[in-house]
Amino acid sequence: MAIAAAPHGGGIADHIHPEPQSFVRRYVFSIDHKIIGIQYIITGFVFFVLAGLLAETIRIQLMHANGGFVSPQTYNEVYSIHGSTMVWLVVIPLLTGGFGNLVFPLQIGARDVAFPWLNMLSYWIFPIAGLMLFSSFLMGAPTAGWTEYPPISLEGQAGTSMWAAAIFLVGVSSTLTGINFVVTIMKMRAPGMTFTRMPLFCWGQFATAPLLMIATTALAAALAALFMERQFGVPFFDPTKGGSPVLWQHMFWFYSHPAVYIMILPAFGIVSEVLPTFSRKPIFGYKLIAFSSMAIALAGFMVWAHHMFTSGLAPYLQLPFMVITFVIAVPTGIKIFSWTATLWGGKIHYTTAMLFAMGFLVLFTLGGITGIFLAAIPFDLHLHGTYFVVAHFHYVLVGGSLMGIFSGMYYWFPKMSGRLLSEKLGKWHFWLFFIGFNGTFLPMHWLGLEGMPRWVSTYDPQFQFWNQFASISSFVMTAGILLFFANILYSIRFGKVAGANPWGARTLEWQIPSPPHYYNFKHIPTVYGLPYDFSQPLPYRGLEDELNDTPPPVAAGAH
Amino acid sequence: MAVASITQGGHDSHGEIDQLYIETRELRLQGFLLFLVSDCVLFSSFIFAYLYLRNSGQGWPPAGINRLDVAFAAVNSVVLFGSGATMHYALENWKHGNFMKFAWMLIFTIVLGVGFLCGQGYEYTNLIFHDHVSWWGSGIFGASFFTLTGMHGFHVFVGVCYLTVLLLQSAGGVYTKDKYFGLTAGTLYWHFVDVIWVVLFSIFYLL
Amino acid sequence: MVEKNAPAVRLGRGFWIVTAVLAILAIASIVFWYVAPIYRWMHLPVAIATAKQVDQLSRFMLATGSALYIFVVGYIVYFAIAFRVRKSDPPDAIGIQIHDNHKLEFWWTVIPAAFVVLLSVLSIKIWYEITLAPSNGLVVEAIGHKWYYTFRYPQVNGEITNAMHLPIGVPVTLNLTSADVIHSFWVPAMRLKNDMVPGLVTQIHFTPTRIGTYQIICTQFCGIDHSLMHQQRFVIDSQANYQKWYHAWQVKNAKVSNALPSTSGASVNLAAGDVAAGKALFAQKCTACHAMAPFTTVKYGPGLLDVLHDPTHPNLVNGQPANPADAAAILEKGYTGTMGSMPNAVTNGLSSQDIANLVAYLNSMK
Amino acid sequence: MNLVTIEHIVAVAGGIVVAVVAFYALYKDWKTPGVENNVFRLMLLLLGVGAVIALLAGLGILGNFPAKAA
Repeated sequence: MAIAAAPHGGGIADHIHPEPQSFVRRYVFSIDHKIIGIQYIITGFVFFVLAGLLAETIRIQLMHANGGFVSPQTYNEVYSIHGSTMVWLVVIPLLTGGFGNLVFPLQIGARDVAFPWLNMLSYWIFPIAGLMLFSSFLMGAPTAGWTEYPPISLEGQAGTSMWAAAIFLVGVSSTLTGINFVVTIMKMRAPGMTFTRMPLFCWGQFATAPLLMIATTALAAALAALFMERQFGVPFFDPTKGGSPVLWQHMFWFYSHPAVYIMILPAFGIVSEVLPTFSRKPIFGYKLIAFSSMAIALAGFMVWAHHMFTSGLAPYLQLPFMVITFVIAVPTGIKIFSWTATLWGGKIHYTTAMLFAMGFLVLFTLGGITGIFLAAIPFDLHLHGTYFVVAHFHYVLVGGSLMGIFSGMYYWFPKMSGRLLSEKLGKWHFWLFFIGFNGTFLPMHWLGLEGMPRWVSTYDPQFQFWNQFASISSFVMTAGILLFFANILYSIRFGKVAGANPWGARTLEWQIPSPPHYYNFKHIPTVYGLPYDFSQPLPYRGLEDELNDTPPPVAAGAH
Repeated sequence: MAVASITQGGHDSHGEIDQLYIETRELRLQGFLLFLVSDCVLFSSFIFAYLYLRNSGQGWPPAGINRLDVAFAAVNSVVLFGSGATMHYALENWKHGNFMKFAWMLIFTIVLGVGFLCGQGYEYTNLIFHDHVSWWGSGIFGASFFTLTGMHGFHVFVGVCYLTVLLLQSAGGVYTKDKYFGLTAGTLYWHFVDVIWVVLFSIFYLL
Repeated sequence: MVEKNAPAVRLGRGFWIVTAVLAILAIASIVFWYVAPIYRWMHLPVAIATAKQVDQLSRFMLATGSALYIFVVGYIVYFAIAFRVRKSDPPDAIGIQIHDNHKLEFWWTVIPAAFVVLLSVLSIKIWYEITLAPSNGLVVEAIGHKWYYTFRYPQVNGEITNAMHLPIGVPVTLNLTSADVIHSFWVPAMRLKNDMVPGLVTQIHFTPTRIGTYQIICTQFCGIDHSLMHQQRFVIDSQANYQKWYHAWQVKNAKVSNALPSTSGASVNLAAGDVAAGKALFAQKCTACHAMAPFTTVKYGPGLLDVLHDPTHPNLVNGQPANPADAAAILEKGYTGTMGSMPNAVTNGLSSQDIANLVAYLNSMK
Repeated sequence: MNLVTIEHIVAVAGGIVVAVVAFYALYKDWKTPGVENNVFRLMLLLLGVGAVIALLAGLGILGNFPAKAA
């Protein structure tokens, strides 16, 4: 289905635009997917720092049963913005806009994404929306958590409307990115790069992009309705005017359940690249991993009401949602078993990227298992809205997505900057983060089982010990993250020069210089097989000139 | 005047079609279709919201609100559907090189689209000033009806502007007999707007 | 994709030893979850019949989940150690090049799928018993407010505002709704909750099986004092005690409802305030949020030492002058506004006499 | 002949014309290759269905509700 390079040339693959020379066109309003990816990553990590400060505020507040660090009002604002930021401004942009833009066009052998200008547009919407979200603090931020259930969000402070507008804009950015990625993967793969030869990171993006495109639009509808109701009094959700609060929950979760797969499928992809590279072994069960990503993405649209078992849903509607949710455990299990089997018989190199990928396996598996628990309606009726849920989703989102992001950062940083991140600092980062993370979130499981509800700024004194334990552990985790930023700042100046392929990896992006040229490939290569077979020569032809000084050919079709 | 230059625009267009155009067109076509898909999801979400609220056990239409006027809406729908048919023939004529006919069909389409908007404006005026139904003051009926039809009306408005731009562009010789992706996209968009109305007409007036 | 030159896969002795160790650990963890009295550690008694079944389901999932987790993590750790690259390896050493193993993949698809079917069956069974529990007995209404619950009983006017009483052994249908925003009604001892959605009545059915006093907790965010919405109790009495409570409340309610119309501070007889009683009450009811310290010592609310005698703060939070009558009005009605919120006397469980005592105490401090 | 009757007649007549044109275009377009033509076929089909619906509404077969009691 990919466009084969025409024998007489002149297609997109032979159409090399001249590199822009001004600083602004090159680094600010760039249409180069690599620069845009780096822009996403930098912006995402800036918001990550802000969200981390908010998270520490939460943990300091919960050091004591009576709270007292901030007022309950501020506390509610803090966790609402923390959740919204982490979901919409950190994890989703980093994984799709960031690593997606940076890596997958290189991996499929394209010169850029399908619509570079659209790509620039979707990036520039994102920081604006982020600033809008944080500006809601000035007018009274939303307090009802990242889910903003009406009617409480209808009577929330003025910033709640700003929140809705900001998330709507992020949604527009996501939708455009999704469209761009689908078209790029469908149409712009290098000759010979069939779907069954595509690296698994691309499969992760390919499964995610339709979710971005379809689910995010559904969220846009919900947010628009909320905004209209708050600003113009148009009744959708207010029960006193005939609306239904449960309607919001349907509309919101119809997006937000697929959104959790938006946040994890690209991380699956990252891990599927890192594990084989550092095990010096093909990924185990390539086809099943690729297929299970698609299965998860598809099934993700059919399970949203499992967030609503306590919301007064008709009983007969609950059962199918529970069973389909259980079914998702099967493809997810296949992935975890396949990754574990990939390690078997390997020659495992303990780079930091590999440590994070293995940490991902350990933590995500736990989050996945508690996810199955919560899918069982009787268990959910007990633990919905408690700290058990908080523990569960932090295990999948921090232990899963964020570990994947860190793994990807250590893995692809040389490709972005040409220099390696310090392995020594990286290992400190990993261990502090891993230990601190478990110390923070593992106790939340039994806090929830004992009866500690979510969204509280004070709690019963019997929960104080484990809360203090969690808070102190969170400082350890934060120390790890600080080391990570120190590492980046240090290595970008003084890091070891990486060369084209410091990891001995076999996917296409490692066969070209780091950082790659503006046009990515001097000649678009032809692909002959899967990239993961370490005993075979590289399955690419046409890459001979990539690492020497040959200038790129003048574009045949350039006007 | 415009028509004359369209007729000329078609002449020197043969043999210019190249690999770059074929590939770019394929990308744009797919991107545009995916955009329509996500737009469709936007409508679907609001339609879901409408059907959900409608079936939340309060009876329909809610107390104090009359049934919508089916006969007038049927005429208005026929106007919009008719514009879909003329748009189809506009593109067909362009493909076969009948640029005059193309221009007339496109003009018909725009006129019918404006007619639909006028009809909708008339209907809104009636509802607001005669029946005293408003967007925010009439409960879930006003909310869902005005939001969905308003959103559709906005799409029609954008479509009319889009088609007008296409008319001017084709008059200015932007498209040739073989390279006319903008016209294809415009036709797709206009059909999409029509088809959404089939659904909205059915669920608001006939259900 | 098994190729002809694919290397033969031999699992060494180490693999089987590790498997055996993991199997033992997994069995031990299963035994642990079935022996361990987990909810007794957590002070969560079993108050209704289905709670026990939910616990059994939790046990089953915890046991199988941890067995699975032990295997996955055990193998990851073992592979990580056994297959690490060694100093003696050449720099370009590669692992065993296997792409897949259809038999293995078949089994690790089928076994989880079978497990999913089993888990569905178990969950559906228990779900049926929770949803279709007998509902032919007492019907009680629980209504969520910011930030307390009220309860209505059949053939009684008025609402109960402190604790909810139910008789043991009688099927109960609980109608849940809300007066303002979404709240949730969770009794951990019942392992059961449901949201209280405004404009919607949801039902839960259960039969109390154990006498005791349990906590009711709100688990949906409902505003600034959501954190405090767990003060009320869910009391299961013997049938005789329940009848006694029910009739006493019926009688009391009749009296109260006649005396109730005066809801302004004027009904409080401030002259009858007792400073010592107020001091004791302050320690019990107010110190969660207020310190007996100068104004600037903020816990939630400001410090209340010289609240009625502070020249820099001549007005109370609601803008009224700081005199005893207005302080009593705030205590009675509560306050919600830009400065935060304070629950009213009903939520705080204060009688008029209590308010008089508290005001007397506050007035005595300067 | 009041306004409502005219509306009914216009809806019926217009519905017939548009439905015939849409289905005829669909018939003519049945075998044109290309992605966009698949979409056009679907759209023309729905357009024809829509015209038929409008026609039936004009005939009073669909959407003919008894006047609601005040």
